[in-house]
Amino acid sequence: MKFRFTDEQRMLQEGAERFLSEHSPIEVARQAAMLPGGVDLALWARITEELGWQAIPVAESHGGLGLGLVELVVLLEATGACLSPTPFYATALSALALGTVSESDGQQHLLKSIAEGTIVAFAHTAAQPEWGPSGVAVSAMPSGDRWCLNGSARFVMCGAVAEYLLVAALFEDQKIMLFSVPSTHDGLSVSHRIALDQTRSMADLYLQDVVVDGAALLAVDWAEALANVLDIARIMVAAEQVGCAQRALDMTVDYVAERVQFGRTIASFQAVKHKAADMMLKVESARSLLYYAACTADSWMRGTERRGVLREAAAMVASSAGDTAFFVAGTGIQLHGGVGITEEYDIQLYFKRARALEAYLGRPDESREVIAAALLDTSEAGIHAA
Amino acid sequence: MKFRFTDEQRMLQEGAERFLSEHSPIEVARQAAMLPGGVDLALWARITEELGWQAIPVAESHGGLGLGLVELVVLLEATGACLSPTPFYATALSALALGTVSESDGQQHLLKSIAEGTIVAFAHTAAQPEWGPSGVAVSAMPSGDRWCLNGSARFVMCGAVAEYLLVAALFEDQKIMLFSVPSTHDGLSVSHRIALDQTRSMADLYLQDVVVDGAALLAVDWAEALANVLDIARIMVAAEQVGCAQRALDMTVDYVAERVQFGRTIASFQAVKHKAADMMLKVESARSLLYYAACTADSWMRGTERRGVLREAAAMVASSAGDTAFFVAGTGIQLHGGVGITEEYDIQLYFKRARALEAYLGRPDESREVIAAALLDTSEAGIHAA
Amino acid sequence: MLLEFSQEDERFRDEVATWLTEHLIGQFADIRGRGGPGDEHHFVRERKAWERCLAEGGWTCLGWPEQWGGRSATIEQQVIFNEEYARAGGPGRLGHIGETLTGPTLLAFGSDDQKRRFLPGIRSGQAFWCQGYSEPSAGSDLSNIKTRAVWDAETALWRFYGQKVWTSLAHASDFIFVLARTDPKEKGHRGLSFFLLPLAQEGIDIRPIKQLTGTAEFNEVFFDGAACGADDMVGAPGDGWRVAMGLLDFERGVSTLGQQMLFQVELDEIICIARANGTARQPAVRQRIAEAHIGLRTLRYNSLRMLSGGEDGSLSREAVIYKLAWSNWHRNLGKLAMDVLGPDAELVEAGPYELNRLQSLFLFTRADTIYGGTNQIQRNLIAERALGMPREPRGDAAKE
Amino acid sequence: MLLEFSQEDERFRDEVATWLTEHLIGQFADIRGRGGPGDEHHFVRERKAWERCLAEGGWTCLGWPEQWGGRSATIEQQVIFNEEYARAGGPGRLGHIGETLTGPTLLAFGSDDQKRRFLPGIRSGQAFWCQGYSEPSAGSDLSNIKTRAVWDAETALWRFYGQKVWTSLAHASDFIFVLARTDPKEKGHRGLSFFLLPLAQEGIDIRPIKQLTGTAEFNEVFFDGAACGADDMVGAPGDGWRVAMGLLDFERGVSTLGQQMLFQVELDEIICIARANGTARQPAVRQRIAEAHIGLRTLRYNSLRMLSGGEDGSLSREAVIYKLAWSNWHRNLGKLAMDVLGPDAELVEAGPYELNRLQSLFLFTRADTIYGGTNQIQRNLIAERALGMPREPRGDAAKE
Repeated sequence: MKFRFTDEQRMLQEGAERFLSEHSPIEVARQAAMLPGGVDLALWARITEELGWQAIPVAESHGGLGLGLVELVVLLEATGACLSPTPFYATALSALALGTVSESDGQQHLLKSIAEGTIVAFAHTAAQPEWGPSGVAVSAMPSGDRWCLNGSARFVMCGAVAEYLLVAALFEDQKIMLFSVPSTHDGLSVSHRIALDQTRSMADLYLQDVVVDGAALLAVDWAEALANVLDIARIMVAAEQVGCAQRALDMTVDYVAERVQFGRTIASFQAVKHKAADMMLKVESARSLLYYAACTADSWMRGTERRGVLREAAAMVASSAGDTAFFVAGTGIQLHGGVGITEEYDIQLYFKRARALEAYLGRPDESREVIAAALLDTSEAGIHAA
Repeated sequence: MKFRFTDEQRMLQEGAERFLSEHSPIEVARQAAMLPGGVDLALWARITEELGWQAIPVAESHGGLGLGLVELVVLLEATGACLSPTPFYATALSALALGTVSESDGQQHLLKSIAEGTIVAFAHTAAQPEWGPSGVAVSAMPSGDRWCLNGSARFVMCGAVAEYLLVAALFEDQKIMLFSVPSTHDGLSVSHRIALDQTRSMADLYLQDVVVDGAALLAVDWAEALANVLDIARIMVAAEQVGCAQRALDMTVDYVAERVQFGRTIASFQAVKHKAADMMLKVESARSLLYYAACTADSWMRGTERRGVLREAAAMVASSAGDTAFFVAGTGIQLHGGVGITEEYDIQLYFKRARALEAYLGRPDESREVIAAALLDTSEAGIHAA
Repeated sequence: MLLEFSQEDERFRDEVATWLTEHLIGQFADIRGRGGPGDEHHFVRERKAWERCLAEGGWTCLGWPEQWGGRSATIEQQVIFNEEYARAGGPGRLGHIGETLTGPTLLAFGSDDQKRRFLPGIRSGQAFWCQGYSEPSAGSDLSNIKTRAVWDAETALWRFYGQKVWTSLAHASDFIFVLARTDPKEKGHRGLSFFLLPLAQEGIDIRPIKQLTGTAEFNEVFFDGAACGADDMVGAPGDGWRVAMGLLDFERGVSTLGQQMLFQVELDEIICIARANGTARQPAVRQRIAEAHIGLRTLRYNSLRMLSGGEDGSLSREAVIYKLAWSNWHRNLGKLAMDVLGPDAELVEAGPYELNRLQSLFLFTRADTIYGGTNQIQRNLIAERALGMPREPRGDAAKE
Repeated sequence: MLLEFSQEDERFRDEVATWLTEHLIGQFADIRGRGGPGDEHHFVRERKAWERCLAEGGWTCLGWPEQWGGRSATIEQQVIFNEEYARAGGPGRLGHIGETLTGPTLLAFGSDDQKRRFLPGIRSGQAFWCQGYSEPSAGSDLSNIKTRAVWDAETALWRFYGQKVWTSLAHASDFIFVLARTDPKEKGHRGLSFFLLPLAQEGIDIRPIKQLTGTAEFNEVFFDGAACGADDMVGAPGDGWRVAMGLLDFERGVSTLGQQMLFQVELDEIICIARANGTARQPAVRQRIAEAHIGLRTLRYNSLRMLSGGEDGSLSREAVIYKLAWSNWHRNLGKLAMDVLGPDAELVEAGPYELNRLQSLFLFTRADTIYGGTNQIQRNLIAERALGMPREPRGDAAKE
């Protein structure tokens, strides 16, 4: 039992923090918001070439590093802290999704491309009525030996800068399938959206009679796998939330140490100190659940942990990290006082990010309901037996 | 528009506070907890003889004063602040319940008795599955021209010291009826219960083949009236909660002004001041809703306000006052520090009372669900039109 | 206890409602519901025209004495006017600082000459005011003011040097009242004086402050030699703190009920969306909507108690709770709006950053718990003024 | 990152579990699960016998060096012992103050003579200790200690005058360690010394403090001439504060996982009741049960990080969050228990005031956020120690 990073993981973390503090200061995020697609492709190129993060979640057999969720979480905490405008989350999630489908030429090609730096975005839902498999709003119709796709997939991270899109689609209103579609494909329109969190790259996809080869079909009966991928995604989002919250806490502690009112630095007022203490308690708590969830996801991917345990871990950290980031960034604005709501100060960017991530893939109370159902509605106390 | 007490109401309040501070200090509540039935009958005798509070909710035609909920609320705030061990709430509620039934000899007799100081307790539910009409667990069976009652009615305020009990009973699993039963009646067993809040008088009633005359039947088809009486009861409970919370706040502010740590009165620490500020905000907010609800209940009793508006007012103040009293008394213990959890200090008595009242007649979240249903589930926005 | 208004008051209500219905048309139809908090920068020209129209109808400065063009209106009438104004969708008032702050200050502390020179412009909707209190290092700690007013004997004028900040409506105003240090040897509350300055002069620079919403409602106001005359000081030199604090007492809360009607419109919109998109069936959302409803009604009855005066059973010294209560309620409403809107709340309708009303509500309400006294300052005030708890020790940090 | 324990550790776990199963029988079957917080006053005699049984099995003082009868056990082994002890229903430890506080203090600061005199009794389950820190005017502000130790040259003894309070287990203990002022001219941290006193002597009066639960687990300890020898002072005169603060650092958190297993038993009971009585279908209860579950798991992973040492990715200086986290979690659990129990929670089973386990949980957990440092003090500590924020200015009120 060593619930701490290995030396390699610590080096990965330190390297990421060093790189990002040099190459991804907050100005980079602010500037990327002005770029088409909202992504800093130069920064991404540098990451892929110098650091090779894109290869982390790709199996060694496909040209990747074959590392796990703990390593991804280490990096996503660091990118989350910088609001780093790269497609790292998007491509890593796509790689993990591709890891769940059977070997095929198409799958191999995509994984290899990802390991080489190609951007592949994951497009799974229109988020109506919800973020899970039942929210899929693209239909797949067979058309000879080809498939015809129609519908929409929304809130696609980095969709507008992706070369390929992984699109979940519904066949005969029942089965979920997974397709790969090049972003330039006929009938596919990818529309970059400005988000309330301006520093986040988001796109909507509209598919009108998008006809693809049979080889584009990567998986059938993919509903359960999609649910699993989304649980992994929730853990990845939580890592960004923990990074975001930690930075918001740090910048707030720094600010209140400088700000003087009533002849005292406001950091000396209990009202300020106690809020900061609550912020830290929440951040560290979310972080503990995050590392547990990452370990659990790795065990699940190795086949040594049950699917229910992954689901529980993802729901726990989604609930905790979602509430935490929103509380911490919101309190951060409050403790900044007047300047906290100005465009000039950075804390508002973290607040917007915290809000965006809290709502992404399900709200914290929805995650708690997942836990409650497992504890209260099963015939056996499902979670606890784990 | 004068949302403040009339001169008469203010005099009533001042008189009550003067009387209670002299005759109902906290020691009286502590001592009453040791008495059989948990009520200070000498104090009650003094109140009935010198102040005549028991006559307030009884119509003038029945020998009472015919005053309304605002006056009751004024007095219940005062008794709530002293945890005064009297059957004032119980008899006032019985009088109001009797006010909803048609004139009959039995009804007139009971109202007249109440106005003269007789204790009549209201026994309406076994609180399973809930506090409303569906929780009634006494059945009424006709037996010639008499009625036979069986079952239980629990959590009856001051039941063990009552001369008469008003018992709600279910006829043919559908209709709710109201009976009066003398406490000494054959087959009726009244058992005083020690409550977690030791200063509160509570009894369970068990009825085994309690055969009463037809005259004991005071009302049939009484379900809707019972719901209305319970809404009135919630407003009365809220008055006790506001009184309890105000006193808990006052004693906490007094304590922290005296207690010195780190060379300062702890009242000078922001962590303490800000908690006290939150306590006051909540108390005043609950009080505002309380006076609104009392005015609404009076309008409803005069027939100038709709039943739905009464229900909304009761649910609003039950939610607010319930949360408030629990928060304020709990925070009061916290700000007392170590002595707060000793039997010797009084704040723990207020905490127990706050808990008892919060759960009585429904939890705050259940009250909020009443509001939500009215706002969200009706075809028209029911509440808002009010 | 009486919640209903008198028949006379209800007749007054009809009169107000009728006038507003008849006048919020034509050129003014477009500005219905515009220009409130979060929207202050819009339709300034049109809203100034509307102020003049209001003034002609006799609907500005209701509470002022008749001598100065007011109606000496009762609290009830002022409440009713504010309620009906909000109900009719009256645009955000540009004249309210002059009407509710400058006016009462001059009536209480001003010279006859000052009243004659400044009150009519406010009453007629011709002269607009903004307030110059906060500074970068005097936010929560207002007494730490550094803006200097220096007597220039040569020109016989006071000259101003320094900076004010968070000045709402400065870009739309004609005058500013300024709290400035006239005695550089004094610190804290002492040595401050209260001045009335025209904004359109040399030595004043107004710069908008861009907010997290992308819009700019607040301003910085820089003074570098701007001037006013000796007769533009209210009270005597060194009286500034007393005048400024007196001014804070003038806010009698008559506008709170109007504010609450705007809140009700927002809550109704959220409820409407929740019913339409099914979030109304989610238990957590239901609890929060119920809480919002209860909270808004609480604000209403708090206000009515406060306005009903200081006798027992009413809020009076406790009036200090209002700011803390409404701002936190409103901030929570902003969050609720986002959660009810669902995923679409995350996307902006149009570039560069065109927020819809509820998105703007969500972001802008983060300011509610900060400006006009932060949550922290409000809790200090409640603890000290209403509960009589001791003040926080002041520090003596040199660093500013 | 590795969450699993090693095979060797798992073998150790089996050994502990087997021993406990084989020994928590017969006379000890009745005290399974008894004597924890809220139940400290029960079965004292039986629990002392159990301590001797544990000691004979070699299960006391695992972390002590072998020289003093310990096993020099690793953190993992200590964690495992505590987990298995809790899982087996081991009764509340009467020896834990001696084992985890007195022992490590003597090992770090004590003389060889003191070690020889006191450690064996602790190790063998024969000598029980309680701690004499808090006083009526030294609660949160521990340095304000007024108990005096006066050197009596005639008898060559230190004599004690004053009062300690909140002394848990004093009535069941043989010894008390006392922080007392030896230099009456000094104030605050200075002039304090640390002593070891037998309780069974003239001049010591132990009075139980009755709590809101009707039971009494804490005591007041009055000193009026009680004595100890010169060789019963730990460290030098005036070293008391340093020794006492060092002692606070010995709590390495190995017992936290055992504590959490007791919490899990409580939560499981609540879940079981909720499923049985239908409250498990209420949305608000569901959210709270889920929160409790998540919160308890959070405590677990916080502890594991803390115990895994100081490298990156782990909690270390941040360990100060644990008290704030568990106490508030537990207090919330007490409230949840009551709401799940429903109306019956309000009634006591038997007179005079016999609480069931969950009622006792509800009331007693109000103390959790107070003793051992209030929520307020914990937040100060986190802000100052972990976040490096400035200390609160000390006052100089004469009044005490």
